[in-house]
Amino acid sequence: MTLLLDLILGLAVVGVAVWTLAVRENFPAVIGFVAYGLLLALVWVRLGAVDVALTEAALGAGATGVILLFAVVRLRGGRAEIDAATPGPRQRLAAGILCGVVGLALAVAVLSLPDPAPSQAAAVARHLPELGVANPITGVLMAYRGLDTLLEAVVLVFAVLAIWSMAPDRRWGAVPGPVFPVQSNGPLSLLARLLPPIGIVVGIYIAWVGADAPGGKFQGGTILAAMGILAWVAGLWRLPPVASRGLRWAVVAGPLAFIGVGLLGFVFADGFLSYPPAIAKPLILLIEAAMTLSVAAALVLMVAGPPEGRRA
Amino acid sequence: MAEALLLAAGLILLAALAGLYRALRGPAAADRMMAAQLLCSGGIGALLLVAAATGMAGVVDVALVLALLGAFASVAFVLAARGLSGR
Amino acid sequence: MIYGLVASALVALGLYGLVTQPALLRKVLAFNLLGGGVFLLFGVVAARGGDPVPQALVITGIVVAFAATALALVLVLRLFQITGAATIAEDETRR
Amino acid sequence: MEATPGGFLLVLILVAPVTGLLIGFAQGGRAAERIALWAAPLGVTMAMVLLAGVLHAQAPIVAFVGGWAPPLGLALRADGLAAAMLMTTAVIIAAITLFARADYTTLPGAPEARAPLAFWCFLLALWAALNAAFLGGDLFNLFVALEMLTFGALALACLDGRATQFKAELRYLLFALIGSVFYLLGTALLYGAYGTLDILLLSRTARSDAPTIVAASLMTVGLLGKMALFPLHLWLPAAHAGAPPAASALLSGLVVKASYVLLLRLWFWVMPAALLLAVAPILALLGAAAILFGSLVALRQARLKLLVAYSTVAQIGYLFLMFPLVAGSAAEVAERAWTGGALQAISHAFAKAAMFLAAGVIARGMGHDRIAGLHGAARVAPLSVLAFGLAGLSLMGIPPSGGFTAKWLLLQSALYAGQWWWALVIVAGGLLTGGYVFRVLSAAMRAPSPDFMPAAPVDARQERVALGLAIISVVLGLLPLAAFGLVLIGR
Repeated sequence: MTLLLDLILGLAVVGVAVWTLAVRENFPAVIGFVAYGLLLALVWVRLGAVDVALTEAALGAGATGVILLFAVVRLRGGRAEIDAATPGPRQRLAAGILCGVVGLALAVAVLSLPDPAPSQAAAVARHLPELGVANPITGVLMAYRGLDTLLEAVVLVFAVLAIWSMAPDRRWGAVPGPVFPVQSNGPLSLLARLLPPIGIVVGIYIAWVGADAPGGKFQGGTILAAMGILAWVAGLWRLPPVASRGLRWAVVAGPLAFIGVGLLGFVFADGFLSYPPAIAKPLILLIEAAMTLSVAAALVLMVAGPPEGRRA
Repeated sequence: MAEALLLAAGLILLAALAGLYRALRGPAAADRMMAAQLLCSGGIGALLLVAAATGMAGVVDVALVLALLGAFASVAFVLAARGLSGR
Repeated sequence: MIYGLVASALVALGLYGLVTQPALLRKVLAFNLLGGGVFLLFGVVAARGGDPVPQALVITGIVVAFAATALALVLVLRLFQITGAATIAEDETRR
Repeated sequence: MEATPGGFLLVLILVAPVTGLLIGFAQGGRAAERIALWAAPLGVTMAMVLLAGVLHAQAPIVAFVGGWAPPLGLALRADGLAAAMLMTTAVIIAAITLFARADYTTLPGAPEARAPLAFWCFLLALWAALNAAFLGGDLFNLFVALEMLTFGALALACLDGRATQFKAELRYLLFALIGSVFYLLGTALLYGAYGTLDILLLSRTARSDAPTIVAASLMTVGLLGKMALFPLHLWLPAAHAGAPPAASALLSGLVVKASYVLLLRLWFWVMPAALLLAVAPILALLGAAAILFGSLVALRQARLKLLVAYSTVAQIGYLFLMFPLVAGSAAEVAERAWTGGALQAISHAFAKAAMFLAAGVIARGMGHDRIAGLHGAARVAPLSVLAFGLAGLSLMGIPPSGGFTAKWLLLQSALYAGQWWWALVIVAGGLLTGGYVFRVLSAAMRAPSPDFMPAAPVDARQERVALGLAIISVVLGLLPLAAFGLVLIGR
């Protein structure tokens, strides 16, 4: 039974991927990609990785789909140029063979992985009580491999600043992204008023529950960001200009809190990013809260893009 | 019981996939958006069944997130279809 | 393991798209398909050992991939706004 | 291996620039610039203390982040090679900070502008990323470091906001992203095979089985793409030559070295010796091709900055000659080759940073960078032309420069190891390098036409910075050979 389910899912994922690559227009390709992300989220549930399923659904399919969709709308035309640059059949065949070899080598490598598989599961579980959290993924992200997560949070700040810095000089200081007119009525306005209250609760819930069950800052932050984007595109919320100090502190609050707590570890525990067992959980929750805010802010800004309006 | 629920999940998924195949072919952009929406709904159904069958923690939350973002995706689509009529 | 093969197929497909699709937008899209395959490979590794560590690595990876996608799309859009070009083919004709 | 005292320094050298960047970005205005100015001497001091610590202990300094030992936790390790690279990075970043003040300063009271804010933030960002890449002891942590590096390098290179640059940088981004994906695929396979990504732990257990071989090939190809080894060099010249001078110096001098050090860690630490023996000649062959091809193409460039960028393609090639000379050689020969390779990475970093800065000053003073039209450059920017020439000495491998010592060590070990053909490549590469350096110098020394007018005044401070870096690249060769025993610590 489960084998059948896996087979269906696996074939569907590959099928949607092929369709996404093969379809000629951009718009359906992006729709195909969102479907691909949804199916992958189901695959992750089948693999028992619910945390990843949440991330894939929120970030992989949701947020990535939205920025791709926005990009499609703004990138119209160029068909002749694209056709001219299309590689000939011989090049395509060569590329196909090369990629096939890579795929085949990967398949062989995966099938010959050692049995029983090496695993850190026991070690991860053994030390969880010292951290006061029950979700092993959170333990890995916040403690054992905390440096990865810290650097990754910093990568988001990099991305925001890098995106902003692509703007023309004269736009610096302006509001990021296009400015949408206020939708006073219509379905968009209705949804933008109804959904965010629910979404904000869900987002905070997902971030909060992450300590003990699947969820966490990245997933929760993404949902909060989605609600912010909804209010923004409906014209109900104006993004602050890129010069806004408050906005920038919101983006860096998470990583800074992470570093701050990490440095406290030098004084109160054994080194950077080490938590005293007695207050490990409150500290982790503090970082997670700040990070949720920063992830949400960074994602909204990454979707909005470089400043486009006039200077504030 | 669990087996039956998983079977139902598989059937829902198959149905959603069949719809996906039809709807992705278009021809109108709205048809394609329907495809993603359909798969989203099917996914939510399948996830809830899997959650009931296996009792895995957090699977219901995945369905919840899909439901929220599904609504959100249709907004993005409406905007995109209108051409981001911003400025 | 079915998903190991699926992951390999997705990597091959994504790579093929990344190399052969001329339009930049489609290259970015193919990069994301490819990323899905890579992460799935981590998922297979995690599932084999019942190990949460690769799952955590995937979450980090997805966030980084999203940042890369957003950055790449902004570059693509800016290039299009300035020159009208949708590919990075060498342009002997235009210049 | 246990954590050692002094590990906090590894954390600080990583966290300090990150914190500076976050606060500088949030505060905006002049904050980032002032933080960078403070960070530069602090960074050099930290790197010096670290280097002294490694020398004193004659062993690597190790920190376990959060107190969690691998395989569960992450290790940061400063061996001799890492300490040397950290020092190189700190000095070059400090020099670029001085150089860039003329271009990216914000006057008190002036409104915040795009380019200065982005420049100072990403200077700190790149510095943090480089430190993370040299210190990282875990292959996935290194992946995150490489991504940080890519984003920072990309943003710096696009600072001028020109359309041609966007195209070049998109090509770079595609190469870098494919490289990252290949690298990441390899780490997935390695984790599946060994249950850890810690470099030292892997070095004890690695086997020559199918997953390991596939992982090694994927990761190697990915890293080679990121460091633009021939024939994966196509993105580099345009991406490096089109960036603002301070950014080009960072990209060509330092950023490619991060992937190189990672490649060394992969092959000389992680992979089993038998595998290395099979791959080393291939890598060296590609390196030799890069030297000859890059130098020949550099010789034919019409523009100064592109010439310098193609010279990077060639000089990267030298870094790979060390592989077959270290692998499977007697200890003494291997040590010589290893020292030569490491010294080549360091002296090229200084020389190439000097060259790009000098080329930037010359191009601004002349109003163009066409080599044929450089007559009078020596009058417009004398110190820069001198800096270009001195850096050229190091690239050619003329005594007493650091480049000479590096190439001499490689040459000797090639002869001792009975692989004389690499020696031929080194000599040929040096002659070709001489060709393109003299082409520039002879044009620059020529008297200008009577009605010649400089396009813009040249900033003397910028010239001195370029000259300072060039002098360092030469002086490295005057240090006694024993000083470079440093890079052997923890090998």
